[in-house]
Amino acid sequence: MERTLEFVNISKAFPGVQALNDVSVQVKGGRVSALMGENGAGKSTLLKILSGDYVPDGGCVRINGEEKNFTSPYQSIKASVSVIYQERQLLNAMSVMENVFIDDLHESKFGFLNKSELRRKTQEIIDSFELPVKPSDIVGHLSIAHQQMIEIMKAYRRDSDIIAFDEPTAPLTDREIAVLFRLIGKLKERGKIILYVSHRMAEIFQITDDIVVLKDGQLVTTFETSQTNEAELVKAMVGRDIGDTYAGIRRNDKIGDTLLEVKNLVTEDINNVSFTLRRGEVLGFAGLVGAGRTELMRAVFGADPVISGDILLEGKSVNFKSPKEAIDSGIALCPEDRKTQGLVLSRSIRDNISMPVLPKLSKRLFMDTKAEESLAASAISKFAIKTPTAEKLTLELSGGNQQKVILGRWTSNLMDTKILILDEPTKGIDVGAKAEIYQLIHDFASQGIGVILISSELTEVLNVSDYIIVMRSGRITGRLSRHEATEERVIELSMMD
Amino acid sequence: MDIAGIAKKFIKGKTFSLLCMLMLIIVFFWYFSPNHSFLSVTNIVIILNSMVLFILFAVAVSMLIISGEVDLSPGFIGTAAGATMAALLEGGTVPWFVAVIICLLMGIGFGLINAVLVNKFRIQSFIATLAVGTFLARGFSFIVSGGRAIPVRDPVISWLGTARIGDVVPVTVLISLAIILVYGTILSKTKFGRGVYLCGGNREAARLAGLNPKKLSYLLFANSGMLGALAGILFVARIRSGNLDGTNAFSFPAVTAVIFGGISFGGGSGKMLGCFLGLLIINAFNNGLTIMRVSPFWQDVASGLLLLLALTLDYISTRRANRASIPKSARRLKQEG
Amino acid sequence: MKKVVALLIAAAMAFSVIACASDAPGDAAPPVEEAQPSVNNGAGTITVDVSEGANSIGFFLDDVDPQSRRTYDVVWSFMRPMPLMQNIGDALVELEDILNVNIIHYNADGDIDALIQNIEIFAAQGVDGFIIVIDPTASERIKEVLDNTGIPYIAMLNSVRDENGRAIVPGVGLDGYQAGRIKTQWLYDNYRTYWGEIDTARLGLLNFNFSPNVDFNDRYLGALSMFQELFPGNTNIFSADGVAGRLDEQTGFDLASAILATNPDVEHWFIPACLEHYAQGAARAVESLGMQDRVLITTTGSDILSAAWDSGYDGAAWVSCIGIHALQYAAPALCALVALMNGTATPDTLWSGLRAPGDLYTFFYVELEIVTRDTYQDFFNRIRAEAGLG
Amino acid sequence: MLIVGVILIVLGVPALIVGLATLLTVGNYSLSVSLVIFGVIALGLGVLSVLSNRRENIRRAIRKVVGKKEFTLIVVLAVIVYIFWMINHNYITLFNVRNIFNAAFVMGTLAIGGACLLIGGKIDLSAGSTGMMAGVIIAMLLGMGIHWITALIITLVFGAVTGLINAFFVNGMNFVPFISTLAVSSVYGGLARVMTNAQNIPISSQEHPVFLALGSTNIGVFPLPFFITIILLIVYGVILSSTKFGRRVYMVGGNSTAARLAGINPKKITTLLFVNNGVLASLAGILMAARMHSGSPSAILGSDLDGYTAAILGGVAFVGGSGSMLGVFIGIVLLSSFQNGLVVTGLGAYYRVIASGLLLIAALILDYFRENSRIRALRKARHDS
Repeated sequence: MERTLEFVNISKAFPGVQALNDVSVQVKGGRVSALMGENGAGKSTLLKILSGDYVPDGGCVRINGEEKNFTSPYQSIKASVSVIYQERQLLNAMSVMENVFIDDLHESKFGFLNKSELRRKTQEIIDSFELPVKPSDIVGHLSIAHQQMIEIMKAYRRDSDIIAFDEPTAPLTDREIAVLFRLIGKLKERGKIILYVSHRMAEIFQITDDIVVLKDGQLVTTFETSQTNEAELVKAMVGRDIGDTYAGIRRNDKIGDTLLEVKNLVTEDINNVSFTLRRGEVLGFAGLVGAGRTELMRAVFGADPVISGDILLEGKSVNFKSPKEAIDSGIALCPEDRKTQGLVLSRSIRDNISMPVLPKLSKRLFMDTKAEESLAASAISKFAIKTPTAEKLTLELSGGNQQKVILGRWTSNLMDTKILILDEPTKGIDVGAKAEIYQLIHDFASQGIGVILISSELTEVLNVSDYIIVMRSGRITGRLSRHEATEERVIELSMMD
Repeated sequence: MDIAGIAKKFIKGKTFSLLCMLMLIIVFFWYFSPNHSFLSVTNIVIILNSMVLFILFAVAVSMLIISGEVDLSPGFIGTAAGATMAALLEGGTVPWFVAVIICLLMGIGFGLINAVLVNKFRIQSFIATLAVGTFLARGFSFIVSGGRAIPVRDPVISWLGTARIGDVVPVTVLISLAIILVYGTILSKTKFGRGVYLCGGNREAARLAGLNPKKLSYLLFANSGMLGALAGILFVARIRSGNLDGTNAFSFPAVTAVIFGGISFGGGSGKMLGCFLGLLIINAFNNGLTIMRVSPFWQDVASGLLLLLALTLDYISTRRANRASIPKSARRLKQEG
Repeated sequence: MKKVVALLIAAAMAFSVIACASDAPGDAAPPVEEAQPSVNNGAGTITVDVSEGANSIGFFLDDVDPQSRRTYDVVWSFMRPMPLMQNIGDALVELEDILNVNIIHYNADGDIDALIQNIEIFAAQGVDGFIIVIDPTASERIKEVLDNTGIPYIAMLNSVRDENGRAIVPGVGLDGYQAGRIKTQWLYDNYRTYWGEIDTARLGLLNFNFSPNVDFNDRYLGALSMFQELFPGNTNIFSADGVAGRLDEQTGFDLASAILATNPDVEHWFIPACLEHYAQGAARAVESLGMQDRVLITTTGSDILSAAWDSGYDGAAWVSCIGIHALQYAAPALCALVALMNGTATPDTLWSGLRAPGDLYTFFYVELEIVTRDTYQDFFNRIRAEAGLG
Repeated sequence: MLIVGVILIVLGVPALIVGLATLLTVGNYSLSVSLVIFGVIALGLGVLSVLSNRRENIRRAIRKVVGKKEFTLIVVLAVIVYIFWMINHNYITLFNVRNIFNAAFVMGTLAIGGACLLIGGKIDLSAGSTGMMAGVIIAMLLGMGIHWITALIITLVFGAVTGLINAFFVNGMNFVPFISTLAVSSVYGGLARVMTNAQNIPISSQEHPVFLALGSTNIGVFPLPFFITIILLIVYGVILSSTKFGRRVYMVGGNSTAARLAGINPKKITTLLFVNNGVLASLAGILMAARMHSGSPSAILGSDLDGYTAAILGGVAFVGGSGSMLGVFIGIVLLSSFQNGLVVTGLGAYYRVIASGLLLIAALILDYFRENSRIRALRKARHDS
C-alpha cells in the first residue's frame, strides 16, 4: 500500500502573526519532497505540527489516509514519524549507543541493559553512516558534525515511515553530506516519505523529487524537481508583488561620511572581516543561518571578545570591553532572539524601554518616575505599540509589539544612537508590522543614524538596504550595491565556499 | 489610572494577602492570649525587638534572591563578626568604631569569597554560600575567639544593645527599621534597585542593554556579608558577649521570611514591604505561640508548616498569573522545564 | 487539588497550635485572674534563713503552707533541649502539687537572643518566678534583664559570677571543675578492681571537651588537673574537642576511635567524658575496637547510662558516672524560689550557711556521687525520698 | 615515551632494592617505606610507558583509564593517605582503617541516595532529619517489644513515605527542591523532639542482641554497616550503569527535554529517586541506632551535608546528568579518611572545621574545571570541523 502524508487545510496563528494560512500539501512515499520558502514562510511551523510540538488551529494531518492529531512529540514518534530539528536534543554526558537507542534501550532479563546487543546494533548503523566513531564514545566529546549525524541516526534507527530533515547539512562537511544523501536514497527505495527543508539550491536539485513552495504561510505551488530550474524556484519563493511592501518606503538618500570602519576583525567565529558604515546608510548583511553575521555584530557591540583587528568609530579607534561601553558611545543592538536576549519578560514595557538610560533618568538619588513615564509614553506613541498602559508586562505582548519595544528602547529621546544594529528585526512578525518597521529603519537613516540590517529574508535585505554584504562561515563572500544586487546573485554568494 | 483600577490591582497583589494573614494571626492570638496581652504595647515592642536581627538578614538575602541567587551564609558571618568584635574590644585598647569598621570589612570579605565562588567558578550559590558559612565563617569565629565567649564591656556598645528611646523602643529596633526603609527605597526608587530586578529577570538581556550583572552580583554578595556582620555586631551588643552559637541558625528563617513576603525564587519580582510583612507574620506567630505556652518543639513543626504554606500560596498565585497571559504551549514548557 | 493542599497545611498548623496548647503542662488557655500586687520579694527585715531546714539534697519548706496561697506560675527556661534539661522539667512538674506551682517550659533551641526576648514576654504575661539556665556567655545581660522584670529567679546549672569571680546570683548547680576532678579520682581509686596492677607509665587520658561551652570546659580542666596531680610526668594526655562535630554520639565515636586506634603504645585508658553523648560514643568505639578490658569510661550525668542500665546494659568499659537525679536540681531550686515568691526569704538569706567566702549569694552545689551499675538504683531512691516523693 | 620509560625503570629498581634493604635492617621505618612506594610506582610507570610505546592498544587503554574522573580521585586519596601516614604511622592500622569505615557508613548511605538525586537533577536536604526520625522510631518500636525485622520494615516504609511527601511538593507543586526539603526537615526535627521529649531512647541488649549486633559485628576489615553501604554502592552502581531505569535517571538529569522526547516521564523518575532517598536515609538512621544502642533526636542531623560533599568529591556534577557510584565510593572513603586524619594528626579542632570547608570548596572548584575542560574540548572540536 502506498504511503501518503497529507496536510489538510492546516492553519496556525501566533499572537500577531498568521504562521500558516489554510495550507494543504500531499506527499507520497518513496519520494523526497523538499519544503522551500523564505524564513517565516511557515516551513518550521509545518514541521512542528507534524512532530506534535504545535497543535494546528484548523485542519489536520492524515497519514496513509488516517487522520492523526498529535498533542505531544512522543505521540508522533510512536506514530512512526521522526523530525530532525536543527537544535539537537542529545544527552552529552552519555554514550553514542545510548543516544541512538534513547527510547528503545534493549532489555535482557529482569531489566538489565543488553549492552552487547546495543553495541552490535549501534555499530551496524555507524558502519552504514561510515562514521569514525565507536558506540561507547561520549557524545559530548564528538565534533558538531558527528553529533548532527547521531541525531540523524536516531531517526534512521527508528525506521519511521515519515522522516523530516530541517536544514540537516548546515554543520556537515561534504564527505558526511555525501553519506547522508546515499542513506536518503536507501530510505527512498524502501518507500519512506521524506521531507527535506534546506536553503541550499544545489542539494535541492541533487536529491529531491518534488518541491513544495511556501510563502507568508500559504502554499504557492509545487514543482517536479526535474521540471524546474533555480531561477523559476527563486521567483516562486520570493516573487512577491514587491510593489506594495517595499515601494511605499520613503527612502533616505542623504548618505554622509564614514561613521564606522571595521578592519581585519578576527574573533572565535569570524576570520578577517572588514567593512565600513556611513552616516544615514542602511547596510544589509545577507547569508545563511550560521554565516557568522550575528557573531560579527556581537563582537562590534562588545558582547563577545575580539581576538584581533580594530574598530574605528567616527575615525577614533575604540575597543569595547562590554555592551555598556558600546551603548555609551552610541551603538545599539537589537538582538536576534527577542525573548531570551532582548527583553526582560517579567518586567513592564516602561522598565524595558528605560533600561539603557537609567543613569540619565535618576535625579540626584532617586529615579525620576515622571520623566521615565513620559519617555515610555513617547516611545509607545512613536512606534504605535498596541498597549493600554506602559505598565503591561512585555510577556503579554505580540511578537511585533515586543520588537517595537526594543526599537523604542534604542531610539528613545534620551538615547543619542549613532549606529543601530538590527538582527532579524522582522522574524515571526506579520507582513503589516514588517512594512512599518522598514519605514522606521529609513526614518532613522534620514536622521543620520547608520543602520546595519541582518536578515535571512532575501527580499527584505535587497529592498531595504542601500548596500549589501553577503557572508558565509565567518567570511565576507560578496559586496553589492542595491542596484547591482539580485536574488540569484545573493543566494549564489551565500552558498559559495 | 483611576482609583478603582489601582484598588483592584492592589487587592490582587501580594501585599493585600499578607495583610489579611497578619490580621488573621493578630485577631487569633489577641483572642486566645491571656487577658488579651498579645496587643499590649510591651508585647508589640517585644515582637519588633525579636525581628531586629531577622530584618537585617532578610534584607541581605532578599536582594540576592530577587537577582536570582541565594545566600545561606549571613547567619554564620554574623557570628564571626560578633566573635571578632568581642575579641577586638577585650583589651579595651581598640576604640569601638574601629572594631565596628573592621567587622563590617570582614563581613564584606566573606561576601566577596561567596561572589568569587559563584561568578568565577560557576558554583551554585546555595551550596557555595553554605560551604563558606558552615565551615569558613564558623571556623573563623572559633579561631578568633579561642573557643570561648569573650564578654564585651565597652560602654558605647552596651548602650547600643540595651538603650531604649523614650524607655520603650530599643535603639536596635530603630536601626533595623531604618535599614529596611533605606534598602526598600533603594530597591524601588533607585537605578541600582531597578538593576537588581532587571538582572534577576533576564541576566543576558540586561547585559546587552548596558547593565553589568557580574558587578551587581559582587556588590550584592558583599552587601549581604556586610549586613550579616552588622547583625552580628547588634547581637553582641544585645547580649554583651561573643557567643559562639550566635546568629548561625538565623539564615534559614530569613530565607523563609523572604519567600513568605512574595519574593519569588528565580528573581525578577517581589518588594521589600512584602519581606517586612512576612517577617512580621512569622515573628508575631512565634510570639503568639510562646504566649500561649506552646512547647518549642511544636514551634519547630509550626515554622516548617508555615514555610510550606508560603510556598503553596506562591505556587497558587504564580499558576493563576500564568493562566492569564502566556500561550498554552509556552506555559507547558515553562512548567516542565 | 492544589488549593486543597493549602487548606490541609493551614489546618495542620491550626491543629498543631491547638493540640499543643492543650497538652502543654498546666492549663495554659484560661485567662489567669489579675496578677496580685507585686510579690514582696525580700523587702524589709527578713533575717532568719528558712533554708536552714533543707535536707541533704536541699529540699525544704518555708513556714507558708503552699495550699493556702494561689498557684504561682513558674517558668523553667533553658538554652538547648538536652536530656538533663528535659528531666529537670519533668522533676519540677512532679513537685507541682507539693509546692502548688504551675511550671511553664521554654527552650531557646540554641538562640540566646530569643531566650532574652522570652524573659520579657513571660514577665509581661505576669509570671511569678523564673528557674533559668543563665548561659555563661551572656550572664551579665540575662541577669540585667531579669532584675529589670523585678520577678524573683533562681539560676540553674551555671553559676553567675562578676569580674572578680564572686557569685552574684543565688542558684543551684554543679561544680564542673570539681566534677572533673572527682571522675578522675574515682578512676584512680577503682581501676585496680577492673585491671589489677598496671604500668601507669603506659596509662593514657582521653579527655573530651566542647570548648565553646563553659560548663563542659570546666569539667575538662578539672579532669586534666587531677590526672596531672595523680600521674605527674605522664604525657599520654589526648584532648578530644568536639567543636568540629556536634553534641552527639557519632562525634564522640569518631574522636574516641581515632585516638584509641592510633596510639597502640598506650595500654590502658581513662576516659572521664564531660558529656554523656560523648561517653556513649566512646563506649561503642571501645567495643568496636575490642578494648573493653583496657578502657574505663565515666561521665557527668546519668540520664543515658541509667536508662541503658535499666534495659540491661552491662558493658565492661562504661562502668560508672556521676549520678544526677533531676530532683537534686529541681527540689532546692523550686523550694528556694517559692520562699522568694512568698517573701519568706531573700536572695541573701538563702543557704547563707553554705556560702563560699567572698560570694554575694550562695550557689548551692549539688552533691556529686559516682554511681555504678549496682549502686545507682538506691541512689535515685534516696534522692526521691528526700524530695518528699517517697 | 620510550626514553621516559627507561629512565623511570633505571630510577625505580635501585630505589626499590634500597627501600626493602633498609626496611629489614636499619628500620628507619618511614624513609624505607617511602622508598619502596616510590620504587614501585616508578617501576610500574616505566614498564607501562615502554610497553605502550610499542603497542597502540595499551596506550589507548592507559589514556582511557587516566582520563576518567575516578583515576584522579584515587591519586588524590593515595596522596592524602600517604601524607597522614607520614605524620602518624598508626594512621594505617587495622583498627583505624575500621574507624574510617565506621565513621563513613552514615555519610556513605546518605551519599548514595543524595548522588542518585543529584544525577537526576534534584536535591533533598531532609535526609538528615529523616534518618534521625528513623533512629527514634525503630528504638521506640523495639522498646515495645516488636521483633526487629518487622520494626526494620516499618521504619523503611516510614522513609519511603517521607520520600513521597518530598516528591509531592517538588514534582506535584513545583516547589524549589532545597527550600521545600528544608521546611520538611524542620517539621521532622520538631516532631522527633516532641515524640522523644528530647531524650535518647535506649535499645536493650538483652531483648534485641541480634539487632545491636547489626551495628557492631565486623566482616574482615569492614564493619557490618559499612559492608552494607558497600553492597548498596555495588547494587546502585549496577542499576545506574546497566539498567534501563538507571540510564533514564541520567537522561532526566542531563537533558529533561530530550528525555521527554524519548517518552520518559521525568516526574515519575524523580519521585522514585525521592522515595529511594527516604528509604536509604532511614536505613542510615537504623544502622546508627544499632551502632549506638539508642535512638537519639540529635543524631545524623548534620550528616546529609557530608553526604553531598562526598558525592561532589566523587565527581557527581551538581547540575545533574553525570557521576558514578565508583566515584561516590572513593569520595566517601576520601572524606572519611580526611576527617579521621585531621583528628589523628592532632590538628586543632577549629582548624578541622575550616579544613573540611576547604575540602568541599576544592571539590566544587574541581567540578567546575572538569566541566569547563569538557566545554573547551567541545569548542576546540567545533573549531577543527
